[in-house]
Amino acid sequence: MSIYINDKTRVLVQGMTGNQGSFHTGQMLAYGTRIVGGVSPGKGGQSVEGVPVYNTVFEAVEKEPADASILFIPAPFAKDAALEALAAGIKILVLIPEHIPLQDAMDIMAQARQNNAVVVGPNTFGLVSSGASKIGIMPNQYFIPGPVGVVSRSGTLCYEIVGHLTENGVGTTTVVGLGGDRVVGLHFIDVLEEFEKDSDTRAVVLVGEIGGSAEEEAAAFIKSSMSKPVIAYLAGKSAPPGKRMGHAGAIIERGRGTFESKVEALTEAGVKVADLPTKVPALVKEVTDGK
Amino acid sequence: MSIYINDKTRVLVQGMTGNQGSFHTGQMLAYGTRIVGGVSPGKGGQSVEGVPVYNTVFEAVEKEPADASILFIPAPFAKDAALEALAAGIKILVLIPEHIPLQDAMDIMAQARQNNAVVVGPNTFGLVSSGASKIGIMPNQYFIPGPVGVVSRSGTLCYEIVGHLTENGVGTTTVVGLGGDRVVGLHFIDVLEEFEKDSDTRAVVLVGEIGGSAEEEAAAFIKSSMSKPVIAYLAGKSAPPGKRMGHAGAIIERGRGTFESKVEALTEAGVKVADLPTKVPALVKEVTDGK
Amino acid sequence: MKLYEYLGKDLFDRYDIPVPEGRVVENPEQAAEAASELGEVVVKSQVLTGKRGKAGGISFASSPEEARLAAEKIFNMELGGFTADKVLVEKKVQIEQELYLALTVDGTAQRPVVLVSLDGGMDVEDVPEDRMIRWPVDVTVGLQPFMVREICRKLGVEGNLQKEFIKLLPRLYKLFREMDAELAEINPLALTSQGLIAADAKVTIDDDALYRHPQLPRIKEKTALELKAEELDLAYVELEGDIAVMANGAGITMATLDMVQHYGGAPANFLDFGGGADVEKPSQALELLLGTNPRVLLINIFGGITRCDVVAEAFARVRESKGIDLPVSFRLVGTNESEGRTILEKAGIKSFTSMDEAVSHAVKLLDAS
Amino acid sequence: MKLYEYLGKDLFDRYDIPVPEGRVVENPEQAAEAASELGEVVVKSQVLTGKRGKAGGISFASSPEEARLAAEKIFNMELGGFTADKVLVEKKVQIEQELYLALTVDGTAQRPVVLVSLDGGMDVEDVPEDRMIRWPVDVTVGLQPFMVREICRKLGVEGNLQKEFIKLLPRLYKLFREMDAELAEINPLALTSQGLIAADAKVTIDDDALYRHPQLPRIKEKTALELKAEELDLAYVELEGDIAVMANGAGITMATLDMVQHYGGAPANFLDFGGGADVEKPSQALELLLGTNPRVLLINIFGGITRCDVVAEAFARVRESKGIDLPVSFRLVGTNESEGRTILEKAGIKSFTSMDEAVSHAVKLLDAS
Repeated sequence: MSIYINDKTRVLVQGMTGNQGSFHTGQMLAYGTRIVGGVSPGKGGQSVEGVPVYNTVFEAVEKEPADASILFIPAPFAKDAALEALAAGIKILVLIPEHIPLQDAMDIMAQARQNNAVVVGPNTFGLVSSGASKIGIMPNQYFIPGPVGVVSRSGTLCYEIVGHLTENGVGTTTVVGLGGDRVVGLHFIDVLEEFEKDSDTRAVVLVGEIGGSAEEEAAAFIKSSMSKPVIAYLAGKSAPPGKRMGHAGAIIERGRGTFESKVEALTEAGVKVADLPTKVPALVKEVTDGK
Repeated sequence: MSIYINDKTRVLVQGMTGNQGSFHTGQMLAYGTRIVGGVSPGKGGQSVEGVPVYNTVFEAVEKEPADASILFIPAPFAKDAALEALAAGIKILVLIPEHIPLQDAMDIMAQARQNNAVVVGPNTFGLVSSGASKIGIMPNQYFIPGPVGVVSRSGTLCYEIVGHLTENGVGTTTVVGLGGDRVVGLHFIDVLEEFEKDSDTRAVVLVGEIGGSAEEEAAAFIKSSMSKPVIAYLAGKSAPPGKRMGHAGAIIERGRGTFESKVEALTEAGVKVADLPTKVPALVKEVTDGK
Repeated sequence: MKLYEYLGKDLFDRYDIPVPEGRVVENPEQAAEAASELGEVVVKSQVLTGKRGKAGGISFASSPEEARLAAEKIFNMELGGFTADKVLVEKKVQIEQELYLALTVDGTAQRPVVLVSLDGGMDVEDVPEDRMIRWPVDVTVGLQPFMVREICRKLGVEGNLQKEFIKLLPRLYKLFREMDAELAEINPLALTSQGLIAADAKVTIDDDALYRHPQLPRIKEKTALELKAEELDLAYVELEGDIAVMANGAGITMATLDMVQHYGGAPANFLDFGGGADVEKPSQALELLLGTNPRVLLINIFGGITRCDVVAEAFARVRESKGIDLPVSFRLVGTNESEGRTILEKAGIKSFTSMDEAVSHAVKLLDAS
Repeated sequence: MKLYEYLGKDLFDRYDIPVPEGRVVENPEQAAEAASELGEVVVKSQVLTGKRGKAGGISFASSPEEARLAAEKIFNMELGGFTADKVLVEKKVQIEQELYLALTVDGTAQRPVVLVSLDGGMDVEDVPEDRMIRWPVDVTVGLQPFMVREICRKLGVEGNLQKEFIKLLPRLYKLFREMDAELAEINPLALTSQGLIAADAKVTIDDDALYRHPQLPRIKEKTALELKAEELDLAYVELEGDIAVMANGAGITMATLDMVQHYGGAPANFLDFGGGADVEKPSQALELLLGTNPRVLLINIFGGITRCDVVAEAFARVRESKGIDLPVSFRLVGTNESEGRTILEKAGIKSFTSMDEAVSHAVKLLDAS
């Protein structure tokens, strides 16, 4: 089982003819994703990995209805492509690009709210319904079906942890990358709420990091509204205060959003916080074994 | 019975302390309208006809929840007041002012669509649920309960016709003024759809005029989707082509929207078209008597 | 308010919409001078009437002397009842294809709508529906490049022309929104080797939003009476008959004219004085009507926001100050009806409660006069 | 990109937000000259560090000579590691009250948020929540006057000050949106007898949107290495330890540093080279790291969008061209892992599959070196 997407989800790839777009179209198809079309303005009529390419999203959905779209579009043009997808009725939008201007991201989110669409990202690896459908750029081999839902702010760190789970024979229901930007579509609590409702998810792994208040908000939600066990790992324990560490969100400001405040909030909500990525599988097994 | 509003509808008056606002607050109260508050920035703490005045719509609805708001606000400030009402959760907005800029009207309608709110007007006399609630500026004495729904593009002409009905002992369920501007919230077909659903409405009177294509669209709707009898009166038979007659909509353009095309479309849809306002009651009685 | 072509093109230029190089001139000599700078030119009458080209208001000239003669002819020409004060002399553009582009208001959709056709030029009204693309724009989204690409797909346009449209359309949309236009039309939109150029400009500014644009000149192409009416915020149109009509509300005024005709009369005008609780408005409306020397006066008041007593008061006042001696048929019902009737009775004026009676009485008065 | 106060105030001025009259000067003599024109002045160091006032970077002067001396002192002063190239000399404003106003991004609401307080000035961080009004703005609606009235109601503000806010806030919002600001802060916003004046300006422009603002100067207050890294689009921060760390992704880089510390080591830097399929990026990142002369190099790659073979290729290439002789601990898994491992093996480099092993090996290498 899964949240947001499943093996029936019909997916478009915007920017399919580019380097990244064509490579990951191949990877997603290999994973089993049901890709129904690609969009690259001016490249209509071509095909990538046997999938037809259209000039506009409207043209694509006229030919093949689609539920979701993943964008491999350079940041300056991403807003236009995202608005196009929303206007054409796409309800799940996965924004891979980084460096999308903040004001553009806010414009995209405003339209997504109006259209009741879910936006994953920007600056995300996407999401995967393990064994069923991958709409993203994560390496295929680590995402095997199992009882654990994973939600993460960072990409590679999430692969690391899912890799450890896989090595230990623990598969995943759905893995969602929220994206590393200051304005993103989904937050921890949105995804936790879905996992709580998903009958196949028996435990959740939350991968957070310093900066912002998303982990503290997640802790409050877990305390008030979650019955399923949550395991967390947080990056940034060793980060010096005030240094900017890549993600715009990962800035320690005014003493809020520190490693300590997050660990405290989560622990207080009953979440077990692993002190190394390698220790996550054991904690997961503790709460899922015998259940 | 009624559509859109009833005797439980809680009404705010924006611009209550002005000349028009205070006069019509009195008139509406006399009719029985449940006015729960007024809004006039800078006049908070005053009262009009015993109704408390607040500085902002948010303040008003904090004190007294409201469903509808009627605006007596000068055109240049009407957009701001309308957006305020929508932001504060008002679901029925009656825009009395004329001369609201077109671009402002389009901005208001865009927000109303997002908020699933009904906008009556601008440049309307409002609407009245006969005997229960009047949110508008029409003279009280002509609007008595009865079996006929009335929808009109023009104001005084509508009073004229409702007046004739009343003289002939025929009352109304709801009377709706669409408003005379080029961009208005409700169109004939929206209101016809509601009348069709309203169990107390046994016949509908449509008061149209030359210009635009609203009557032709209404005719198509009546033909396809209405079971109840519709009587129409149309103004502008004697209008010379191309002369602008007050309402921005009432221009005969390119041969479309003529008196003849509208009469033809309505007649073809089974609507009886009265050739004088005075002849409406007899036609209404024909279709309602004995039913 | 319709803008003259040269003013529309000034706006286009301000919004980076390409227009031909040109000069606005006020006499034939200046036209010759402009042509000596610009080379081959087109000389265009600056009047607001349509079909200006078919009526001879546009000439080509390949020398300053030709331009002088063309301008002279145009300055002396009457077009749709108006003569031009100004003439636009523009560098002639080598047009490969005439396209059509407009932004206007779609009342049903409650949105701005883009209209684009590859078949621009004189007879654009006759372009079949499937070759005239309409795209309503959600104002909360704005006109985005993807919409233009989609319009281009429907038109079968690709490559450079698509790029030109992607640049041009958002600029026209911005003008339309920011300048409170009701219509911003380019016909023909000229496809040239240098890209798209607006060969004409029809821009209408929303009268209700003019206050936001103090920098725009106020253009008035109306009769003196209509100008006066506009100044007083009255909706007034001159007609051919003898019965002056005054009512409150456009719909009922139209219905009153219809009824005058029904009873065999002919209205002298359409005058909707709107409404309101102010005595000035109906007084001014009455004074304006009296200035037209009608044979009969028909007043039809159904009070709502308008109060009967206020209109009666206005009538009594004007009657006393100006002396009304023509026959009057007065209908008065609605808000404060009895107060109004009392005022009229004091002034010795009989009034009707029925519109039918008042109108048929007016026609009888005319026949008797 | 943070803007110097004077550049922020230039923007304010362009958006009709009142600022004190002032001059930007580059030496004490110019400061004296400015003061002779302006009268009583305040002399402000143009550095990007916070707490400039408390650190002595702001002085008042009531004569040109005093201004000269104040500027001299400020030009020689180090503030947060930087010295000022420019000083702003401004006419002194008679402040009745210090208010606070800012626009920034509310990530949770995904909207711009207005922050307003009547308790502006130095210690605004300590203002209690109920005296700091937050109003998230729906971008499809924009900042409308009614929102300002509502903010004013919550602040208990009426009359003239409310009118001033209704003028000012939409202008700051417009600047925030159009200029791609992440932050547009006025603290203090000075209430004077002439109305509201922006006594300070803290404007940060979104780096990702700088390409839309070619007219803005590019401001760089970073170390040479950080500048180089920025140029290469690498996220690089200098730290105090000896183990150079390079990884792909901010989260995993942070986690790598955490693990280095966990095993008793100390990282020399944070370097996230991002990802991508290009061999240039990791090559440049490696070259940059080698330039810092670390004692041990730790590379942690979990391939996703980044391909293992590309990073291995980059490493082999740089190793050959630059000659890497320091101890290396390399971890490599993910996309094209086996191709990558083959390249490393050919180059005689052993690699790990486990992050734990690679990190603890790096710490051991340090201890051994």
